[in-house]
Amino acid sequence: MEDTEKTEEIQVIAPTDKVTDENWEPKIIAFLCNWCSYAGADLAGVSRIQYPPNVRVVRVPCSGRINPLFILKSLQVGWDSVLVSGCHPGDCHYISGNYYARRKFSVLDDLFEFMGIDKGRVNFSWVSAAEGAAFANIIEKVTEKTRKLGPNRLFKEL
Amino acid sequence: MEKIGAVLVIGGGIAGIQSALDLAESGYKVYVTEKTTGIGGVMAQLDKTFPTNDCSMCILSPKLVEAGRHPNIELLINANILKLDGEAGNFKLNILRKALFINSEKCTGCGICGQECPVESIDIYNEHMVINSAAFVKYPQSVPLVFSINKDMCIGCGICQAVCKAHAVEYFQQDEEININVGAIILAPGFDEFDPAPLQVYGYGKYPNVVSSIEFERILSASGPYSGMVLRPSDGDIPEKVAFLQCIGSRDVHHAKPYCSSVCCMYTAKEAVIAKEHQHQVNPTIFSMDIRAYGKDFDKYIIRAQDEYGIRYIRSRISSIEENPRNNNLILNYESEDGSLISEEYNMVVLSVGLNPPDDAIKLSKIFGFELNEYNFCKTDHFTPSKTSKSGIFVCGAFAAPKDIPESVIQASASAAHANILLHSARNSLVTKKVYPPEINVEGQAPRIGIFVCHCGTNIGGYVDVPSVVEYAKNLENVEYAEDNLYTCSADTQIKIVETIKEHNLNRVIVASCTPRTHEPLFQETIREAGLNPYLFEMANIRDQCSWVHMHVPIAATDKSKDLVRMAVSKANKIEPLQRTILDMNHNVLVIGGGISGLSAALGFAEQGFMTYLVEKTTELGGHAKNIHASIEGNNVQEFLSNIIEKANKNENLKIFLESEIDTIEGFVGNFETKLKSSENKENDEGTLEHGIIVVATGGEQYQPTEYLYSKDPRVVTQIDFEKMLFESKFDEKVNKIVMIQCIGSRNEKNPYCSRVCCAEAIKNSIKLKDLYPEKEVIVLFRDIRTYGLKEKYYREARSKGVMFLRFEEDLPPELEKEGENLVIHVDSPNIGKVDLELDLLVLSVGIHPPYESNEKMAPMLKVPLNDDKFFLEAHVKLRPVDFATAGIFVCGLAHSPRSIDESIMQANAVVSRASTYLSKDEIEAEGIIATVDISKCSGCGLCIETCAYNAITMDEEKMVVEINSGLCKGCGACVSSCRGLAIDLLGYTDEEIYLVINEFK
Amino acid sequence: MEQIKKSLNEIVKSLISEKKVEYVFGFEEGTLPLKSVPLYIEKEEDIDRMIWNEYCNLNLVKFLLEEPHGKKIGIILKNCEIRSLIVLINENQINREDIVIIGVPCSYGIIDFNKVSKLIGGKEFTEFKKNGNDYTFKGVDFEKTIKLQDILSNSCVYCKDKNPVEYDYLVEAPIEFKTIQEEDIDEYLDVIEFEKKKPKERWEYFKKELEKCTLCMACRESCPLCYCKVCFIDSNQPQWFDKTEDLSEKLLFHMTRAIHLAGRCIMCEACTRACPEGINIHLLYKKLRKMSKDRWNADKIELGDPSVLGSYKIDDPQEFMVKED
Amino acid sequence: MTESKSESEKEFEPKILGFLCNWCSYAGADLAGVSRNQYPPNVRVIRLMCSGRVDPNFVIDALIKGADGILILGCHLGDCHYGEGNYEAQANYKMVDKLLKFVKLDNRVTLDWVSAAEGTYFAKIVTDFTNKIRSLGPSPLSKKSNPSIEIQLKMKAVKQVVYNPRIRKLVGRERNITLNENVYEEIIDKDEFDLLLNETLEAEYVRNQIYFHLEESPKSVKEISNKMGIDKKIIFEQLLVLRQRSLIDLSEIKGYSPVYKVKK
Repeated sequence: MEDTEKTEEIQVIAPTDKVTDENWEPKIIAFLCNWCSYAGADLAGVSRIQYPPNVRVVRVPCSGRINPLFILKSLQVGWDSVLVSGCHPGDCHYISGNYYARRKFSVLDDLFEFMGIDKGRVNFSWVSAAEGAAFANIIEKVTEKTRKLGPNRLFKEL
Repeated sequence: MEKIGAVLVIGGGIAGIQSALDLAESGYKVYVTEKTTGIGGVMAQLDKTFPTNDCSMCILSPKLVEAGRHPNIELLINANILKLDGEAGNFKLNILRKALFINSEKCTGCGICGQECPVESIDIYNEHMVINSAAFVKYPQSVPLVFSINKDMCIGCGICQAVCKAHAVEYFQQDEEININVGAIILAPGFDEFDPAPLQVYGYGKYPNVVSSIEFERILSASGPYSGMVLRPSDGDIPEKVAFLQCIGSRDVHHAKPYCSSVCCMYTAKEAVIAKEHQHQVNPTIFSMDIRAYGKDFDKYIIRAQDEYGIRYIRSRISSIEENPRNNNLILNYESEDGSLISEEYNMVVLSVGLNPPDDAIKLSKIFGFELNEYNFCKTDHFTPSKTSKSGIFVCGAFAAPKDIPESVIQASASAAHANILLHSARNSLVTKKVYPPEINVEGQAPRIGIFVCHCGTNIGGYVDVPSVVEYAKNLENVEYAEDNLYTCSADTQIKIVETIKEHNLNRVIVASCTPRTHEPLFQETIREAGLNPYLFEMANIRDQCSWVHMHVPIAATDKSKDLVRMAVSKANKIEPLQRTILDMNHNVLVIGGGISGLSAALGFAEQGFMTYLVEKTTELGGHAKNIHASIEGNNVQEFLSNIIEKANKNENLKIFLESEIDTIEGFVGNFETKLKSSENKENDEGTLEHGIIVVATGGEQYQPTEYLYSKDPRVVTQIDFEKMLFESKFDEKVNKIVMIQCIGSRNEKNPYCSRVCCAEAIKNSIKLKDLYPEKEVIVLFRDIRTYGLKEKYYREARSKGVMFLRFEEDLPPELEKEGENLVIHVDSPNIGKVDLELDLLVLSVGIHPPYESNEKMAPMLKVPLNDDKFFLEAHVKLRPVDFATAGIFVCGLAHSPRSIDESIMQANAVVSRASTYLSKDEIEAEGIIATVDISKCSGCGLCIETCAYNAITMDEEKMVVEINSGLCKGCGACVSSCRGLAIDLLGYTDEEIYLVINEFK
Repeated sequence: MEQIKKSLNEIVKSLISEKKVEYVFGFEEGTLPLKSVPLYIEKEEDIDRMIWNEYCNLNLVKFLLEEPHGKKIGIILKNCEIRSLIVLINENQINREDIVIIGVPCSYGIIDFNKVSKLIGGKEFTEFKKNGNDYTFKGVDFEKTIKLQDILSNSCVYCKDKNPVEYDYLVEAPIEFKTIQEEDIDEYLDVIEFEKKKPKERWEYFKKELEKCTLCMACRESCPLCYCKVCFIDSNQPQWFDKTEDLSEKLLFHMTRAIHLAGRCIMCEACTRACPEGINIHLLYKKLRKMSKDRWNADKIELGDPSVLGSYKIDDPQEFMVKED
Repeated sequence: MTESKSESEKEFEPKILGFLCNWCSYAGADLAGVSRNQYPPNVRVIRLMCSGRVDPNFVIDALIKGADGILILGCHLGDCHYGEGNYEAQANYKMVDKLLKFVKLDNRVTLDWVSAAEGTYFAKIVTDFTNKIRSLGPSPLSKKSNPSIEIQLKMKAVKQVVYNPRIRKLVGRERNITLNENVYEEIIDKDEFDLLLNETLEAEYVRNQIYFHLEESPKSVKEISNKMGIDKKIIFEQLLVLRQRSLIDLSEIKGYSPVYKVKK
């Protein structure tokens, strides 16, 4: 079933330089910690779990490495949304990096909420090295959410 | 006789891996043989681990990868031992490597063979619950990631050979015999799960909804057959009522499994909790006899399971299960504690199966010539718990007795310590340090980037337009060269990469292929051979993140690949060579505490020739063990103690400081300086001790009871007092009725933990009494009898000798009353209701608690944490049980948590091995990826110090700026992102590099 | 006020005469009406120039940051300023032992000149008169009387802790001080009210307000907690900010600054008062303090406290995380 | 032949498709013609170079389009013009036959051998087969029968099975591994192979059915089981395989039953 579909299905992706509303595809930047979430993405790969092709991954050692400025800057330069993912609480390879990360993320989250900025563009999650399907599922969710929000003009057409 | 600086480890489970890593890091060549085709053992099958609910694979896989790529470790998979010759220090082995039919040198682990294989077979890793192919890999994260053919299933169609672009399939591969020469052998063959099928009463194998606990573990796993949903096999529905039956194949004399399997109580609680977490509809009930939550923080877990997750515990042993054929539900009939008969219907039943010796235990013992014990576990001595009966052969993990992961890891290191002690003269003799060409100085050079894009057979090339990615890459900034390869990781491509770097003068290299988590070290190695610093390398993961997951949208997958390559180029333009800092390593050791743990550890170091300072605050060595006469197994503790003290006193490398305490400790791993403080009546002439390692063996204290008229009535004593009476013939023969009360000062609000040893103490003393005076009456009042592991035997012995056991509930403790001169105890037992017991002697089983004051003082001095109960808290509960997060500091014995003498010795030995990974080196090489601080920007606010889990950052009080100790930094970057002034950066993942990658939005 | 002045004089005098400190930081009358400037009191005769009133509205703690460590300095502070001092001590910027805190209980609070300016139509006043709570401002072509309550800094309106929490000397205050402003007003009322608005309104509000920002850095300069050697906005390698007129630059700056102040802001509102464009930027920081309280129960400011972003609890709330279905 | 409007009231006239190889069977038919051998007019012949050319999906497609019977004729074993093409035809037919048993259409397809010299035999085969089909009545898939949704879905599932490359490879190698030798230079027992093939076909067929049922609308194990009349345990096991292959996904949980949907 799967192999025949491969050749039958043709998908056209919008040229990346000119974005119009009709052919727009969300582009999402994902910061993944090396030890859990990146490994979870690898497992999704090895298990051939299909998910939307809209995410570009940036590998960092730990979710604790992620400065909120990375997230804000990503939105400013035009990424349609940002996904940040680390180890589940307790699983951090560096003992506590994800706990500090969680505090920073909640600040950012509340700030967005308070300023009335759509929070859908900033997504935080925990994905373990054993959660390939969960990773794919979260990518699907975030992509769908971003698609509904439309192109990121948050900091563009102010 | 010449000693061989190599060690063979049998078994690639967590214990075997830990031994191998310890020894490989301590300068020995290590061979690991593994029966199956991948290392990881049972831990790789687990979903979560108790009591922290850590994700098993998350914490295990870095160790697997490390073992897989360690230059001193050679993995021999699918291998069996045929023959052993020689003796301790110089063994010769004959090993059979069974054919895999796929050349593991050539196999890239791409998995196309498995996909194309027409045979649907079963998946052993997933406990037969889903299908797999005849050409298979054990599990997706397996190390080594090589496929093999299950010859029994294979029909020999030849398709896999046709589709394998790496030409790795070799149908005529033969079994191969190899010979190796090692100095020591470590047995870590693990355990087999008890097979409940022959016990027909539980209907396992007959009723679909009766599963074993290991199957349930796979059900819970996100990568398991049900994707982590709790479903029942008969119809895929969520089972509301799930019954867990404990002690299946444990504590069961009828089925020749009389011992306790040690881990089932906890893993069952964990499985119940996780099931509830995964599916809120599930309501677990656990049927158990005793709840044996004896380990560190275990009881808290059980309490949480009951209070927070609403897990129901019923004290009963189920005798049989029937199926309701209408709905495949299961009917459980049982007798409740008060004797009434109850019948309940459950949607699913999980059998908590026990741990059996491995099926090849007898074979192993014959080949190697070591003895097994009565249950076919490996026989060990109480005081040398990791040595087999044969010299030079050591044992660890569940093969010595059923045990959990941290205890296995402890014993793994302990057995490695024995190998260290045996072979230290041959250390570094068989490990070869690879010589690389001198590094090319690329400073000031403009980046010249070379890109290698991998087809991975058809794994990438079949979905991503690789040539177009190459063309695209050629036009990116500073890209000098780009090409595509069928397999970029193959041996011939490595040669090609080296040549290309030279030919085109490349100074940055990017490989666009698979995941850097497994392949980055390989390519870094390659570019080092071309004279480039290994950090001048980047990877774009276009397989795991593009071709494999966007198979149906090839154009999008190609676009994404281009983006990932562009982002990698962007980062590569800024990457700089990184140097690993070299720190001096002082080879002296400071051991704090002169009890059995401290003594054992100190001797382990001294016997390897390391100068060891042993600091004891009292006037004599021996610690708590001075009060213990015998172990429950009947071993003479005093004799052992005096032997070990004599050995310590005689050893030239061991310097003992009695009546001394630590005044100050400064420095870090390899470079500590300590000042001692002696008690008033002793002169201090020691000055400053310089050492590279610290061992905390500060012990525990006995709880001083205030309850039950203790110290008010002479007829109320502690177990230690009672033991003294019995063993020193001071027992008053007029005493006829003895009552013991367990859990005094343990498992209560103040000390919520179990003190672990008191049940065995009570039973040991009861048996001793019965042996001396069979007519005396002993009643033990208990909450749970926790004679875990092989100690269960003595619980049975006590009962057979007439010792009575009566259970009480925590909220209805026995009450002692003085009626005139007589002592009467009122008990309200769930078994028999209220009874009054007259007694002549009341023995209190008092618990162990940490020395609160001294621990509170010591912890900040060492910059190491305490847990809620004020015991020292190790770096990782499961996999780093004797390490602290701060490098170079270790913990063992009661300082860690309550434990018995053999367990303390094991931990002390483990510390020796862990510390030897440092001590074996003249200098320690720190990580290249570390944080650095720009002091011109640092305002000294100290936020980074707070966020550092490794105490790598300190404040320069003079300049009021921080300093980062590159030897302690692990490179997580938590400090970097918290610095408001952007004064810290993380080499290898700098702000600028990430900024540029972010800016690659197009 | 007189009683305070008297008590203050005595304390300062004893500190100077007994050489307990090298000097005391206080205020003197500025050259413009209703303006105070900092005063270094080194000699007893300087004490006569010292003033203490509702327009002593600079945070003197900011000046302490310039002083070298190891120098004993006295400083006259209200509680809001003491809070900032505590944070700075916790963050190693100031040694507690170097500082002699003269704590002054606060009455109504201090005047926000942005409010004054608004009420007099942005005109400049050259004279003013005070009669009880009535303040009369006179300029070239106008005269206007305003009630004190209407020109008090918002921080003072919502202030709940008017009595110093940390001090070496406590100025004696009249008994009625304790009864002033004890109305039951939620200290986060403005945040709560703002939160009730629709997201779009909130966004429009910030857009409109921040449009006015010129990145003049007055908020940063006035903030007692801004002491970085190089501010992130000025960083190069990478140059996170172009500092263009683009609104997104301003948004990013203010959001990042807010994150830097999360759980640290001591609610003195100096930023808002300092803003030449009258942007109530303090609202953001106040929101994050409220959040620290709600989320982590971390809104107390005490000596030796861990910082909010440098600590954690294992069970910190995480309802905002995306979960798989 | 002229058709009259009232034909449906008369005896049912089946529509039969004949795949004939060029070298033997077609020549046999020619001989029947030359010899004026009479046989019923129901067969429409498609000439192919070899019976090995008859792809299983030709047969399935023809049935889906409403053919009442299919006749595949090739050279006698050993006589193939191309060597072993008719053995291929045999292997393919075996698979098709096994599959059609699932939908009870197996008796509408026949494979036989006719040589160029067997004109009479050709006529007999056609006559017998036409009579047999006539007695069976119209195919449940023909327009006359107004095919039910169930049978259409089942056929769709069958069609997917024959498209499955794993199964095609398996069938393709059957002769080699059961008659000559496999890659290990061993011979696999024919029964053992048949068992494997049967299991594989059935599993794939069940999975495809489940998939198409879910394509219609999301369903639970119980709902699929009711629709297909197959035990819940089997349905659940095959659902897991589909999920593992990332073809279906969880849709929601209704009470205690997970509901699945196909993945887009």
